[in-house]
Amino acid sequence: MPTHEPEGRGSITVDHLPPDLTRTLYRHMRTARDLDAEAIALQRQGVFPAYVSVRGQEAAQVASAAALDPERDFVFPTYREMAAALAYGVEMVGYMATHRALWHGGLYDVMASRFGAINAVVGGPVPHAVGWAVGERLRGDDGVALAYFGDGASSEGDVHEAMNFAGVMAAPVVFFCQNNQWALSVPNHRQIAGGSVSARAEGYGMPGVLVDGNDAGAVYQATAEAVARARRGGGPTLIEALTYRVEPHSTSDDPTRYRDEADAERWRRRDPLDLLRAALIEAGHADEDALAEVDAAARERAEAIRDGVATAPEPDGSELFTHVFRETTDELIRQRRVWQEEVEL
Amino acid sequence: MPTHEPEGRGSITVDHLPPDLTRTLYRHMRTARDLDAEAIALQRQGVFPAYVSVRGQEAAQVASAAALDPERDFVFPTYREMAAALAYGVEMVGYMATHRALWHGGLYDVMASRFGAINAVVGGPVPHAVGWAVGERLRGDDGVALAYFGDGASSEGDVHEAMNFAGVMAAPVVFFCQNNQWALSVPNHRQIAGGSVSARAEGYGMPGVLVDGNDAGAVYQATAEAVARARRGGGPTLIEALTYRVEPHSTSDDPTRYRDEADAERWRRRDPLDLLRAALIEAGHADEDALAEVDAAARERAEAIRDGVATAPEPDGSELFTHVFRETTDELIRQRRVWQEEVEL
Amino acid sequence: MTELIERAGAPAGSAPVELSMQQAINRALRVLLAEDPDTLVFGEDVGTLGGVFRVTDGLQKEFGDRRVFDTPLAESAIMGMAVGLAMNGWRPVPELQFDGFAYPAIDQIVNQVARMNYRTRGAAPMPITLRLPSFGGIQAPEHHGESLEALFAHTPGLKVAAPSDAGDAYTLLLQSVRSDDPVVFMEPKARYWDRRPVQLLEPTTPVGTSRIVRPGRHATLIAWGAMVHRCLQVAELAAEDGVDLEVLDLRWLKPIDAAGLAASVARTRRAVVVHEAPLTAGLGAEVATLVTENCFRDLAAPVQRVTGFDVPYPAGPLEPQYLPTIDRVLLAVQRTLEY
Amino acid sequence: MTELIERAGAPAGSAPVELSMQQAINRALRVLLAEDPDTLVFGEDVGTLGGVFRVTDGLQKEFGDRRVFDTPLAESAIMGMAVGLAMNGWRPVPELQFDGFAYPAIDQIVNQVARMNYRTRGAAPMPITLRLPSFGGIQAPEHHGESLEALFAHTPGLKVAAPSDAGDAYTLLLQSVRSDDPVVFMEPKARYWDRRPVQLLEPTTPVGTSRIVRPGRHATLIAWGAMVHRCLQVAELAAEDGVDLEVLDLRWLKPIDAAGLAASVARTRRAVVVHEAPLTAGLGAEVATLVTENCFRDLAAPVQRVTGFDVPYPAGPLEPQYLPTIDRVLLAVQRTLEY
Ligand SMILES: Cc1ncc(C[n+]2csc(CCOP(=O)(O)OP(=O)(O)O)c2C)c(N)n1
Ligand SMILES: Cc1ncc(C[n+]2csc(CCOP(=O)(O)OP(=O)(O)O)c2C)c(N)n1
Ligand SMILES: [Mg+2]
Ligand SMILES: [Mg+2]
Repeated sequence: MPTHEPEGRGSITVDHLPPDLTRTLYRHMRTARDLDAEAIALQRQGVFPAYVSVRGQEAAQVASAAALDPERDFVFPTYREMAAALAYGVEMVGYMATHRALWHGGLYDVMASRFGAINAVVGGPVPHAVGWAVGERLRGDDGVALAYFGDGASSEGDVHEAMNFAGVMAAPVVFFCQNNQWALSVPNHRQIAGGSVSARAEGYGMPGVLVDGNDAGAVYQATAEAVARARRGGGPTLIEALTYRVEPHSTSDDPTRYRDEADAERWRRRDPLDLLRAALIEAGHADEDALAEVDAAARERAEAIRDGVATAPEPDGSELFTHVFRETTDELIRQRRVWQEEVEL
Repeated sequence: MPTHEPEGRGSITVDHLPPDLTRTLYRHMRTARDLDAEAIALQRQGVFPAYVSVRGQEAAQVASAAALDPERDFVFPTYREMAAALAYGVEMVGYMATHRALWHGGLYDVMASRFGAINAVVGGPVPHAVGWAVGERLRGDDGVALAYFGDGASSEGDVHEAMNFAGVMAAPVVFFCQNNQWALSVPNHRQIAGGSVSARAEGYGMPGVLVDGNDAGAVYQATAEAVARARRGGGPTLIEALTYRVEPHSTSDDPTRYRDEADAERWRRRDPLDLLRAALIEAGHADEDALAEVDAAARERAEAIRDGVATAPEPDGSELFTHVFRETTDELIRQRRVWQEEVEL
Repeated sequence: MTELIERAGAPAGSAPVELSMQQAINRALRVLLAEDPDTLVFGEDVGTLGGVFRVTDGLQKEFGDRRVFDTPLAESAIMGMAVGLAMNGWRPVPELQFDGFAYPAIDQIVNQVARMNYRTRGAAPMPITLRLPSFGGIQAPEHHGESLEALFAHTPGLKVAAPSDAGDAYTLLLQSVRSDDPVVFMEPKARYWDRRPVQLLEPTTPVGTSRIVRPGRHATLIAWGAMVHRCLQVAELAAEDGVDLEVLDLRWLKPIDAAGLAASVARTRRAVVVHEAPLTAGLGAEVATLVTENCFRDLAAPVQRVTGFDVPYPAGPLEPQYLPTIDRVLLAVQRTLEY
Repeated sequence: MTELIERAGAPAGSAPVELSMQQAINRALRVLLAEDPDTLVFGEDVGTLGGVFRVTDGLQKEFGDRRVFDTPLAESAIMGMAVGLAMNGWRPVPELQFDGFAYPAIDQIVNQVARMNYRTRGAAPMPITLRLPSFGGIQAPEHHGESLEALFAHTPGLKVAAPSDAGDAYTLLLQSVRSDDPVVFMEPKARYWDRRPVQLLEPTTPVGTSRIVRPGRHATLIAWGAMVHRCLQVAELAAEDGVDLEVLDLRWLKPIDAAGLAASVARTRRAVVVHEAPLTAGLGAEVATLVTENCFRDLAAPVQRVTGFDVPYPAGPLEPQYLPTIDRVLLAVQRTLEY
């Protein structure tokens, strides 16, 4: 049974990766971090009704998304994959719009982004990834689906069913569990029988990988291997990236009710961005000046996204009726009239 | 990955078990075999609308049920546990009534029998066993719940959720999978990723045991160990009893559409009853004469049950309304009057 | 939008063939698999076995196990997989083996299938047709005789069809699968083996069109699935007593043909809605309410409901007493005529 | 069986206390846990955290983690566990965190919880009360604003309660948990934080009793959950124009108080039913049909329905346009008065 102590507590290395890649990882992680802070601020200002932070999980998200090919792969996210979306190239004003409650699934184009709609059903989108992957193989194409889910989600029946389907059908899918050690208020030991999500993989006949989720280089490596295996017909992989939810579950949550903040503090000190920054310098992939420039650009981009989402127009009420069906119905047309009638009062 | 070839192809041994126990196992298995044949005949005569045979699975069922204590344990069956019911002491006319479609759950007293209602939802009753077991521990009692389910059922989300709950809560439950290698028309290799149900256990931090399901002595031993562990607070166990569905899925099924009957024939020759009979004689637990007497008594009992179920009265139509609630409603009373009105036409 | 049965489809070129409903659905699936290489048929036991009702018989042989395949036994994953396949450009036609086993998949159906087009503002349509052997009347085990139409009809984003005979099953299935919206296609098990000469017609009327299967003057019987046949039996009996009943086959349970209902009841001034599902919050309440909303001044009596009772679907001998009997429908007709 | 609000419970001995609905429910749970050692409270985050709405706040501390505990994140297993606990003599009060996450548990609820008493012919009763934070109005994420009452009310073997204010939530929860039948207890999230002086009363009226929360003469507004408050607002506005509206709080959505509905509408001759769920096959259809069946000759106009639209529950700014607004209800009142 793998331990849940963060491994390699001291430092990480990116020596095994090309410098342009590691700089890209850093840039995305930095931007995500800044955007996350902006989002929390927007929530405090009342612009967002609520927000779910990705702080501390940037390495797990950015490095896994970066191991995919946005031209041919497809990502199935939950509600906490802002950093992955950013790294994958999703249009971020549209992404953040969901947190302003402008539209539940987000306002980016899901099909053009090859990044599924934000999904609030814990475990629900995981079988979608399997279906997409099966469809890819049926057509003879070589795209890979990646499903993000949490440690809590691993308890849901849908996740089991999806893994079993993927195993039986040898579907090219990567099950990527971000184990941030908390499912809202419930810690791993009251959530995961056996203590490890990745240990489940063997029972489905697929490789299971436990990786330090705060080590961007390790996450990238593990994901790239899983993606390559899936692409060449080797079937699914289950990756568990061990990290920590250093922030509350959401801005509505009060973690002091259920956890010792010293624990969170310990993990805050093992910040994935700090680790990567040090590794970049250590590996000679970048120097302080270059990183300062990246930091400035990241800040600028985060602010631009923030401004974009804060000022995005609200959808018109008529959109209530527009997307229910491809081919609308008389009844909906009638109901739209009822709505209109009231608007015109 | 455990192989799915029947192990110990030649013979089995019961040397490790007391003679009165092994004779009891034989008696129940013999009775179940005869009753099964009677049931198939009743279906052919049109008395039963349909029937699901347990033939070939008598060792798996009888020996596992016999390892329980019907005074303090509780069994959660599916729709194919006739032999287990018989071994556990369920009132068998009431049990078989379900196959005459007299009442869906059976007509035996579920609570007095400590044997749950016949349940047609594949996977559905497995979490009930966990709930019962958790309740037992909460009260400080030492009963054990045993959930039967099939290889097909292992794919259902409920089974995963139940195992995870049991692991996290260290519930005294035995998950007993009868892997008869077919889920209706679907064979193991298109059902079970990784090839083995018991291999899933490790991922939940519980012992997983693969046992020859046609070896009554081995099944008894494995179940008794799991029950003892659960009883002393050691938590859940997953047992996979490898056997074979030698009959069609049900009397409505035509297996020639999907499997090679030579395969079934091979397993028919490895009949659990024949194996046990030989082992009893080999171990000196019984001789041919004694077994002939048991056979005759079994036949008699099977026929008595058959006659009982064939002549059992149909429930009165008013029972439609009797058991919906503990405290009925005005609306149901009114509907009962509507029903009565028509009866009296 | 209501139409007479003769006009239920066109062109009526082909000669009638003798088919059961189960065979007619099989024919429709063949047409659909042949005409669109993106159409996929999958579910529990639909491949090698050809389905427990043989509805998919021979399809795997004809179209291969890429297009027609068995899945493991997990309803939620079947529907979840359909979502992913749709997002990858396929046109999934999953089967869930029996009505009562749709419940484990309800989360995927309601929270995912029905909403994905909405959630993605039209970017990810769900051209999924869920084939669901439905309703009772075959003295089957528990959970094999359920009527889930009220739940599906109440779910925004789903369309729901329920054919009543072989010919219409063929036509409605073509229409459902070709639709880019998700459709729950409820096949009345009790009619699967009903053989009769049928014309295999292309759909010509819009989704949501009901049909009058028997014109009449004194009251309208409204039904779907197997209950249409029951209503036709009732109408024949009533005719012997000089009571001339119209029978309206709803066909589409969402969207409901409110105009067709209103047109019929405006003429007959009396209506009885008949369904197998329990009474309370059944689709009969919606039908009755629509009729009342649209024909309030015309109605000579409240719309009568003849339905299953508010009890779990019972076993064998109680089944005929649970389902709307001819007598119960006749009593309701009498009540509405004498009101 | 309808009663005036003042008589909603007894004895009225205790003085009113200022409480939010969320606190009143918490009080009821305390009473229930204290009075019956077999009562168990469990679900996602109900233990240490005290629930995302703090409804179970402090219960684990007071009653220990044997009686009040967190489960892993799996709704189906939560309800399945409740079944097994009930079979072992416990009285489970599980929570599912939000309405939309009841769907993964629907199979256990419909196929197991609702049927076990029937299946076992009364041997294994299911004294389970499922607490379900329900309905919309709080601008929450997707799946956090759903109204599942039509589904539950349609399911034989379930009873369904939906309180509209803090005091009644207290009384109804006592009644639900003490019942030996399974009850789905739908808590209107939008009213959780509404604080007012409430009397904590023991239940005195039978399960299935509605109440008139505002007597009136010109039409009856029928609602449950948060829509009762909305109807009271409407009634106040209408009163300014001299229109005197009665507001009936259904309270029990199964069994429905048909007699109470009939008594009110027989007097007012006009009815408007208001709910958050989508229109088609919503519980409003059942209410309208019951009223029409019982008051056909008295009704001056068809029962009006003001409901959510047949669209998936929308995000933030669209939510107030989806939910029945005061204006929409007023328009319906006008329609029924002018019919
Ligand atoms: C099916 C379902 N049940 C419950 C919830 C409510 N809920 C939202 S997030 C959450 C915890 C999820 O934990 P985890 O999967 O570890 O993801 P994390 O929030 O840590 O990223 C819960 C219970 C939900 N969204 N979906
Ligand atoms: C939830 C659910 N889905 C589908 C079915 C239909 N069905 C009945 S038995 C069966 C196969 C079950 O296979 P397995 O679990 O291996 O049990 P076995 O019949 O072999 O004993 C299926 C698909 C069902 N009863 N329940
Ligand atoms: Mg987590
Ligand atoms: Mg099997």
